[in-house]
Amino acid sequence: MSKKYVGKDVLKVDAQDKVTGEAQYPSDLKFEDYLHVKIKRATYPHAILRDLDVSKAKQVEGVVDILTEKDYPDLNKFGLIIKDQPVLIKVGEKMRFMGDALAIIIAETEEAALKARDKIEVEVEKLEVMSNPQRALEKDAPTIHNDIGDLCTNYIDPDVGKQNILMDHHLEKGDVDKGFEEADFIVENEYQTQHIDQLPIQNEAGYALYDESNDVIKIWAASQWLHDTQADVAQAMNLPKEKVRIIQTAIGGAFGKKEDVSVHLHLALAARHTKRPVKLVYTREESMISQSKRHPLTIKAKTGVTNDGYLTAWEVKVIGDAGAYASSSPAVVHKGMYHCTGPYNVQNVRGDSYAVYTNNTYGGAMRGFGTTQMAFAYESQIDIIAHKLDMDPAQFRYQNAYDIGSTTPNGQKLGKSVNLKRTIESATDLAQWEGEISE
Amino acid sequence: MKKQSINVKNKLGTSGKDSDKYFRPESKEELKKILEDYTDELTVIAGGTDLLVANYKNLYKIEKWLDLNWLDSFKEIKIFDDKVEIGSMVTHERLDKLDQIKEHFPVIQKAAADVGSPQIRSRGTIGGNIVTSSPAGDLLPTLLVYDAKLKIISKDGERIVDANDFFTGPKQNVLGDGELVEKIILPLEENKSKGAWVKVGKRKALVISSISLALNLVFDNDNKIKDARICVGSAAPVPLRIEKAEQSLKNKKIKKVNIAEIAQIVSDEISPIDDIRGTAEYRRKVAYNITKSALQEVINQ
Amino acid sequence: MKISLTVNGEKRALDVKPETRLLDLIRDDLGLTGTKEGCGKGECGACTVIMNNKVVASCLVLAAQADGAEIKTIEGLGGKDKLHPLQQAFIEKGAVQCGFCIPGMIMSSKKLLDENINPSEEDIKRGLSGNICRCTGYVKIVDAVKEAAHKIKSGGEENV
Amino acid sequence: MKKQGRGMASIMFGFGYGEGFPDHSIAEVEITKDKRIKVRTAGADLGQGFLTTMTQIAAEVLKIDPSYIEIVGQDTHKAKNSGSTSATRQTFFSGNAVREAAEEVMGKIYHYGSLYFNSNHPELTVKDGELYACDECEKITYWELAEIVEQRGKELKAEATFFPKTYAPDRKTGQGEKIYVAYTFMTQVMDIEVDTDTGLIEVMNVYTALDVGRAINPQNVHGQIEGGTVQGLGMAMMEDQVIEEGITINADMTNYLVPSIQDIPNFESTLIENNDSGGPFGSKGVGEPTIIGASPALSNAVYDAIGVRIKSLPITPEKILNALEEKK
Repeated sequence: MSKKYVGKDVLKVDAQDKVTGEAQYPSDLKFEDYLHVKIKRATYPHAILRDLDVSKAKQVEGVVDILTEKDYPDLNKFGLIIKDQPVLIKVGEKMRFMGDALAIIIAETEEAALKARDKIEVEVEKLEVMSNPQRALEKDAPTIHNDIGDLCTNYIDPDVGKQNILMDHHLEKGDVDKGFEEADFIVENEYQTQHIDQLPIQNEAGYALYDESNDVIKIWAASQWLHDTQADVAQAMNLPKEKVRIIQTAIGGAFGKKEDVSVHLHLALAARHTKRPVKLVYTREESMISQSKRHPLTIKAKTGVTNDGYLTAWEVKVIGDAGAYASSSPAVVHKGMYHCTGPYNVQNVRGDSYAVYTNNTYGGAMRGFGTTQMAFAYESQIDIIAHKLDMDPAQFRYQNAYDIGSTTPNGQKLGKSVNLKRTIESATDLAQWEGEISE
Repeated sequence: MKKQSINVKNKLGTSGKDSDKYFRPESKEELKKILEDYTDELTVIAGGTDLLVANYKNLYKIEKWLDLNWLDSFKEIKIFDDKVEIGSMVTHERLDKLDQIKEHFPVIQKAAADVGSPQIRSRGTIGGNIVTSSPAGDLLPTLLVYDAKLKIISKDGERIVDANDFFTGPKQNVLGDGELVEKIILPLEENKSKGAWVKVGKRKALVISSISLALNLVFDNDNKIKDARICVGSAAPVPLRIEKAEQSLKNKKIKKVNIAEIAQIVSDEISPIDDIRGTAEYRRKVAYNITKSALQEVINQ
Repeated sequence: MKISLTVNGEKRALDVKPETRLLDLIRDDLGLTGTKEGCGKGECGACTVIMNNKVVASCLVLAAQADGAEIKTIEGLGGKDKLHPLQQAFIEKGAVQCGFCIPGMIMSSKKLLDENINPSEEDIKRGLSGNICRCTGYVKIVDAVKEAAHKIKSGGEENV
Repeated sequence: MKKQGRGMASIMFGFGYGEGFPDHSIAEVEITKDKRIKVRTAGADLGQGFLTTMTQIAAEVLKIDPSYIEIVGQDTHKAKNSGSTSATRQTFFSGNAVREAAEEVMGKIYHYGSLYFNSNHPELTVKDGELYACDECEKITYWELAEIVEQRGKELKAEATFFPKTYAPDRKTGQGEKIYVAYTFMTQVMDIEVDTDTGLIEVMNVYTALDVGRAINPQNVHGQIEGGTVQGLGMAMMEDQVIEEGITINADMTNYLVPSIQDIPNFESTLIENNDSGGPFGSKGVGEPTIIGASPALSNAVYDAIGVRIKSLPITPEKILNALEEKK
């Protein structure tokens, strides 16, 4: 049935504002008499904060105030899934990555805020920096979070230490051992992916304003999920949700990066503290260091195949570098694992996945959420196998491809909308692929 | 209809006349006066495409600015019988687009076209590229293969320095306090010359080179190589002339040159480091390969 | 210190600090926030404006250096009432996603078409090589510039 | 030397939060006297076209030109939770919520319209924001009807929640009945050229077939394919935030490289539209899937071109040259 507006190239409703420069992104807003906010961040990736002296910094002309944990000792930690990230690091406690906030500088001018930031004195007791999750998994590795409850299940690999495992998930479908026995050959490889920045062209930025008349903090800043950011900010500040109001601006790209709280909390504190409008704009460097990354995943994949080109078993072990805080890690790493076979029929699947704390910038959401990394592994495996079989890679994919009735590694039976085979047919047609494809 | 570009000396402008932190001399005399008064305190800005990057969020710390953009004499390109003088404030865009540069110094033109982006080429200057003295500065190897000399001025006078002697280390050079590069002097060869430029970077635009190579061969009337200059960028603390390779090219007919041998010399002579743009090992391999392709390009010209 | 310049056809006299960037002058002093800052280091092109008929990264130009200059920003190109053919083409071709790079992208395109109203695909790519877009994969941006060139040539629309 | 190669990748992506997480979206649609149709949603438009998609869905259901639709409520205090713009979920989740709310409003238009015309629903026709009792006879606009409804102390307004159920997988086995609401599939073929002197890769052509269920806005879907793929090529070839001992050594756009306009391939794409998902008008989400195929397709093309298999990303020129040397 033909539709009038659906299926049509209706022009983007917000495009005109964007091509004329009228669209207001967070840093484009203008408030009278606003204050500039800058954040003093960690000076070492893993260290105990021994002393934090802001007295000289406060003397800088134009500085309104500098807030530290001492001023707000009752703040709760924040985070998308697990609340493990401190709003401000307390003296005597640890900084866990270079993005940790130590102090909020509030000043009349940006220059004053920058000058003051340079004058904050920090003393630390350095700890071993764990930049590699393999090291963090060793049994003698220091623990990055002492106060996080044990989120692991009981199915941990006996060879690894447990102290830095943020979360583990597993897959067990069919009889994997039998599947490998039935295979004519097995292909086993290890794949590694990297830290990636989502790199939206607009860096994190925002304004906040405290409305004394109704005790509401208003925040204008981009968020991929207004109500979740609101809830996270409110719980961190021990406020009812209604007291935190977040107003969306135009968003200059996100790709997962604007799921986590960024400027919001520090702005909220500064606005309520000063009762004046406050503005915080991250630099590109600050954005890259302090906000989430695509997780590097280490993926060991083992695939059993018959000589006529069918998959009998698939096993993966996935280690994800979660960095210093959980963010979306508990979901990202295992979502990657859940997609470990790609869109191909495999009756027997086993998987183990671990999200591991390190002192790197934390991993979070980015387009594909773990499955992007996993696809590099499974589609490499598939290609390697097709070459070993001396079979057309398109045909090999096609004959193993999901269809209605296939079951995923999670045992989800696909009842409808499984059009993979048509995509193989169409893409190879477009490319004028050599070789015929058949069932 | 296109608008005519506005002369930078438009009388509308008044800046620098009322500040003791920012100076913009409009003549060499004014410049000299400023240099006499403030030698050690000045931060010199040309195109700004390096300075403003290096001082991002720290610009307020700069005590006194000396802006060369109003010195029209620094923007001149003068062609003599035996040389071309390029003012240090000539932008990459002009080097890219000027026919005279393309005709006499095609390697410079190609390198200028490869600098950054239109936005960088429109502001960044040849003098700025030289004074920043990055081993990755795109123009530097090309200046060295044309045997460029630099005219350096200061309140005390002037001196001429061989471009090959100018660079002393990464972002280091022979300039003293209060010294400026006024112009670049490029000798004009009577003989026929052929050149090549290779820039290797991890993407096609807006990229700092992983390694670059400039080549210029001058031929005598017998079509023998009279003079050879090879210079590699991003492969040593300074843009590096490979004199051993140059010597072994000299007095040969190009077709007789053992390309692989020259390439091996280049690869051996450089002293690259590992950094974000490439490993030392990679640079040595690529130096070998691009030397071969550059020589081949010249042979095919 | 005092400077004066022409922005989008209007003469402006301002008091700036030596270290004020042209970008800050445009955004903060003149309130023309269509020009964006994406990196502050000339690597993204979001702050591109036309200065004396050249494209510049306004984050790498001092306000003082723009003394006496003629500046054109996205606001000077066209507005709701009358869109510039480039603006129209960017909308029609679906070249706008998050939009943060678009003002800079359009200013570079404008300069490109000023110089060459028959750009090849390679010319377009070279002309826009200083502008990073993270959303669109650039394909529709190239289409939009082609379309704008076509509009200007065939429709008698002005590229001013 | 330049060597050509061709690679392929097929991918799938289970969208929505899934896994039993309470994933839902609330939307409200209201016809107002001032000739506007307000769609209230807190969903974020990151550039992909969420606001446009919601506009098209509301316009389609309410049979009115999209220019009358206004998306409002981008504010925690003005709209209820629409869930995140992530997990490739907004077209499916908020799209369904907007569709349902619009259908509710359409129900009210028929209800109050039938009272007004003193007729029954089957006799009514709706077209372009007007309600007819029969051809060529009396009609009433939505706005007039809104006024009449208001006089009755009611509103032409409805809220709907789309809240499909998924189930949490067992943590030990990962097994569960329905983990994700639906899956999107895509196949890409990629042609590349490897320069064996420098190890640099140029991507020449990308052929894509994307299973979209139904494209609400084909141009925007193509925009996702192109944007996602180029972002994926960045991951495949150049992007790498290098963190050494906890310190990022390339925290800027000078040394963290993403593709420029000069690095992009030619695209040819087909949308597979079976209209068979549970999304509005049979659509499904495409935002994330479009990035997933690029790195394996490129890696497979590299193997095809030069016979070396790179198992770590990004596939840098160094890795290419090293692998070529090892192969010798």
